[in-house]
Amino acid sequence: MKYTVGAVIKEPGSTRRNKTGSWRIFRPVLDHEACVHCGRCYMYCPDGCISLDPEKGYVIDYDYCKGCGICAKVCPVDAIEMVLEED
Amino acid sequence: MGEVHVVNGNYSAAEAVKAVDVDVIAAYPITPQTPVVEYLSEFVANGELDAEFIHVESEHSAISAVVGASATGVRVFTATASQGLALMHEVLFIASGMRLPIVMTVANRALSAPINIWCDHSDTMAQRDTSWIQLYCESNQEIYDTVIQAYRIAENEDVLLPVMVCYDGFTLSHTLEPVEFEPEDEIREFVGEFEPIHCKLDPEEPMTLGPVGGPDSYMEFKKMQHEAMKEALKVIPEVNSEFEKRFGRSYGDGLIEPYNVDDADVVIIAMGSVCGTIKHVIDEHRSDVGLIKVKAFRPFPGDDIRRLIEGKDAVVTIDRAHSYGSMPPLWTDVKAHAPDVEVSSTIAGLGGRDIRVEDILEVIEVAEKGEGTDEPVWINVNV
Amino acid sequence: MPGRIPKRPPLPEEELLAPGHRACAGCGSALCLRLCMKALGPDTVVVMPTGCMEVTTTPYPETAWEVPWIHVAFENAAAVASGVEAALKALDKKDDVTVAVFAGDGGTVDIGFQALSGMLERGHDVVYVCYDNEAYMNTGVQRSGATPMFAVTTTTPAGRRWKGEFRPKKDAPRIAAAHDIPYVATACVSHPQDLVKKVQKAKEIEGPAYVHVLCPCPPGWGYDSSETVEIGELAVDTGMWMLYEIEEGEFRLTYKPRERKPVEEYLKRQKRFSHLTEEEIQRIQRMVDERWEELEKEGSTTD
Amino acid sequence: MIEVRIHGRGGQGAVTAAEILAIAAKEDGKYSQAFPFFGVERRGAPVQAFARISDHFIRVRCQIYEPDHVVVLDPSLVGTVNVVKGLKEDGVVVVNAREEEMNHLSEELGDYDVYYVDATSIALDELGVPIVNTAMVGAYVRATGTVSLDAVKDAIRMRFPGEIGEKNVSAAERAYEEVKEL
Repeated sequence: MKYTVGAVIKEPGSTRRNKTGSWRIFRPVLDHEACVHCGRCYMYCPDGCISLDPEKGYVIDYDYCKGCGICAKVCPVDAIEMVLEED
Repeated sequence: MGEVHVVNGNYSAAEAVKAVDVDVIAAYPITPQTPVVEYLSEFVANGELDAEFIHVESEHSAISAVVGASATGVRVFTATASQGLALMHEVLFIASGMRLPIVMTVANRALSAPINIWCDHSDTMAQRDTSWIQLYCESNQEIYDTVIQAYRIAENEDVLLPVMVCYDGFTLSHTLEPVEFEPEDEIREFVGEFEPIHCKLDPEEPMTLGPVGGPDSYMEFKKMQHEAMKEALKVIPEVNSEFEKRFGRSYGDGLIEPYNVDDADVVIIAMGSVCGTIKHVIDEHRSDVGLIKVKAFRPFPGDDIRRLIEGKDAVVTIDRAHSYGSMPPLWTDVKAHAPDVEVSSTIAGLGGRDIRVEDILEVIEVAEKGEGTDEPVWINVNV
Repeated sequence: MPGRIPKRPPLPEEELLAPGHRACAGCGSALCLRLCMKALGPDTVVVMPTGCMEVTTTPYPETAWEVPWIHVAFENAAAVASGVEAALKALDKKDDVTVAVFAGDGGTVDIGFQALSGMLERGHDVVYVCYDNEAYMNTGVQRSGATPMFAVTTTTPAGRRWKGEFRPKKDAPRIAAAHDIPYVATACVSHPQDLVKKVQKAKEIEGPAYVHVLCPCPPGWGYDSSETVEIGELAVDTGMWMLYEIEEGEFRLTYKPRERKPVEEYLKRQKRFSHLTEEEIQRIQRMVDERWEELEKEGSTTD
Repeated sequence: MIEVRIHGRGGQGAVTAAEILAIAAKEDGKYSQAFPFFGVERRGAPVQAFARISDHFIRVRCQIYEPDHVVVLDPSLVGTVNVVKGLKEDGVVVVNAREEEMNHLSEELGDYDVYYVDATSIALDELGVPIVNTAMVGAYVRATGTVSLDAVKDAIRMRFPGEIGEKNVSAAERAYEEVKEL
C-alpha cells in the first residue's frame, strides 16, 4: 500500500476496485421483454449499479449489485425477479 | 528596519498574523487570549487585513473551521487558551493527522478546577501528544517573531504539521513592552505565498481527506508524523537563522537558547517568560548559573540539551505544569534524553503564582542540594 | 409489453458516489447520498461527520467519492463546512463551488447540534443534509435524539419497565427553521424526485439550507433489505413523516396523502415497533393526528 | 531600573497610566514594561498597575514587590490599601489629593518624599470627567523625572488620538505645573 502524507486519497471513485457483487445471495434478473423503461430501478438503487444502455435498455452491474432486492420491489411491472445465486 | 511599538503580547501575536496575511481566521474569545481576537477583528473591520473572519460559537468550532479552511487551500489562524484548548483537544489530533499547516497561538492559562484565569502551562502540556509543534516564547518580541516563523515551519514540505505558539497569559499577553515590527511587505516576502502541497479541496482535482485508516494503515501514518517532527528539528533552526539574517533577531538555534551555560556550574532548564527572570537572576545574583531556555518543546531537542548538561554540578528543571502521580513533563523529557544526568525537578508558578527572584534562588538551592531527583520540589507553596 | 426506451433516465446519469462502497444492502442512507449528489453535481465539496456513510465510503486507500470530500470528527461537520465556505470566499471561488454537509441524525440533532446552530446563525452558504435513520446505526443501533417514540434500540430496549424510546423525535427541521434561514425542507428516499428537487433548490438558494431526509435502515429498523422504499412510502403515507418546505419562513406541505393510512401499517412492518400494544399504537396515531392538524393549519398544500 | 506601582480604582485608568509611562519611556529612548495586577476586579474596586523603566531591555518578569515610586490616583485608597507597602526607603509617593487632605494623608504615608496634586479638579476642568490618570502621569514625571514631559505628551497623543488626546495633554501639563512637594 502507498501511504500518502495525511492519508489523502487522490484516486476518486476508487471503491470500484471493491466488487461488492460477492455480497449477493439473491440475484436480480431483469426481463427486458417485460421492462417498461420507467427507470424506477435505476432511481432507487442504493449502489448506483443500474444504468441505461442505449441499445439494451436498463442493465444491472453484477460486479457491484449487493442483491438487496429494492429494484424488484419497486418495479411496477414485476420485470425483475430475485433468484438465488448459484455457487 | 522595523518600527518599535510598545505593545502587549496579544497585540504582538495579532500584528504578526496580519503581517503574514492569513486568509481565514476563526476564533472564540477566552481570557487571557481575548484581545488577540479583538485586535484581529479590528484589522479585518478596518480593511487592514483582507481575511474571512468566522465568529464561531466555540473553540471546538474554531479549530474545526480552520481545519476545513486549511484543507481548502488557504492560510489560516486561530487562538485560544486553557479550557478552550482543552475543548479543541480532539480536533488537534485530526489537524496534525491530516498534516495541515495551521498556526495557533495559546496564551497559556491554568485549567479548572478551581477556576483560574492566570498563567501556567497545564493547558499546552496536556496537548503534548497531539503531534503539534509547540514553541514557547519569553518576550513579546519573541511572540511576533515566532508566529511569523511558525508559518514557514508549518508549511515546510518536509514538516507539514500544525504549530502552537505558546506565550504566558498576562505575564506576556497583557504586559506592554517595546516590540519591533518589520515592514509587512518584507514579512510577506519572508513567509511567501501559501501553496497547498499535499491536499486541497477542489472540484478540479477531487481528493478524499480524513478517510478511515484501519489497522493496515494507521500505524504507518503515525510513524510518518513522527518522522515529520524529526524533520522539524532541522527546519526550525533553518528558519530561525534565515530570520536572523533578514531581521537580525534569533532565539538560540530556534529550538533551545542557552544563556551563560558554558561557564555555569548549575544549569536551570525552563520555558516561557520565567526565562527572563532567570536571566535577570544570573546577571544580578548568580553568574555561576546558566539557563537552557527550551523554546521547542515539541519536537523536543533532547540530544542538544543532554550535551549541554552533561558534566555540570547540578541541573534543575522548572515546570509550570504537573503530571499528577508522576514527574512533571519538562523533567520527564529531559530525563528521557539524559538518563545518566542527575536532574532535580521543581514545580513553580501554577495558576499565576508569581515566580519571584527569591523563588529562582530557591530553585538553584534545590539543585545544589541534589533534591527533587525522584519527587518534584514545589516552590513557594503552603501545603 | 415492452415500453419505449427513454433517451434519459429520470434523474441525472452521473454517479458521483461510486459503487463498491461498504454500505449495507438496501441502505436508505446510501441511496439518499447518491440522489443528493445527482442534485448537487460535480462542483461540490462534501463535508461529512463520523457516521455510517463516512466509514463505509472511505476505507483508505479507497474512496467512493468523485468529488472533494472531507471528514474531521463527529460533532463538527457544520463548523468544518463553515471553514471550507470561508476559504472558498477567500479564494474567490464561492460562486462556482457548492459546499454540502451530509450528516447522520446523531451528527446533526445530538452531538453536532451546536456546530449546526452556529453555522445556520452565521449564515454560511452551505447545503446541510441530515440523512436520518433514527438511531446511531454506525455503532449498532443506539438511540439518538431523532429516535421516534417507542422505537426499540439497543439503549432503549423494551422490557418490563421500558417500552422503547421514551420521547417523541426531536423536531430538528423546525429548530433549523427557527434560525430564520432561507430554506428548510424534509424529504424521504422513497420520493427521489421530490428529494432531488429540494436539494437542487437548497443549492440554488444563497445562504444556509437545511434538508432533513428520512432514510429507512434495514438492519436498524428490522425489515428486509428490499423494503426500504416501501417503508419510506408508508412513513409518508401514514403521516409519520411529513414532506414540507419552509421557504423564507413560509411553511408549505409538498405532499399530502389523499387519505392518511393508519400508522399501524407502518409500525407493524418493523421489528423496532414489534413490541407495541394496541394502546401504544393508538397513542402514536393520536400524536400524528395532532401534528398534522397543527401543520396543516400553517400552510397550504400543493404537490 | 525604576519600578513604579500605581494604585487606583477600577475605571480610573491606572492600567492606562502605566501604559502611557511605558510608551513615554520608549519615546525617551528607554526600555519599559507595563502590566496590570492580573485580577478579576471590576469598576470601583481597588486595582494596581505597574511599570518598569530602564536604560536596558527589561528581562525580569515577576511582579513588583519593592517599588521605587508609588502613584495613588484616589486619595480614599490611602488608609484602605497599604499604598506604601514595600516602597524603598528613598521612595517617592505621588498622590492625587487636595492640599487640605494632605494633613491626615501624610500620617499614612510616613517619611517618604510625598508629592500631591488636585488631579480630580484638573481632570474635571480639562476633560469633564474625573479620570485622573493622565494628570497624575504629568505630576509623577515632574516629581521624579523618570521620563520627560514631552515624551508623556507624545505617549498620550498616541494612546488617545484627536481632541480627547489634546485635552489629556492639557491635564498632564497642568498637573506637571501644579504638583507640590509636601
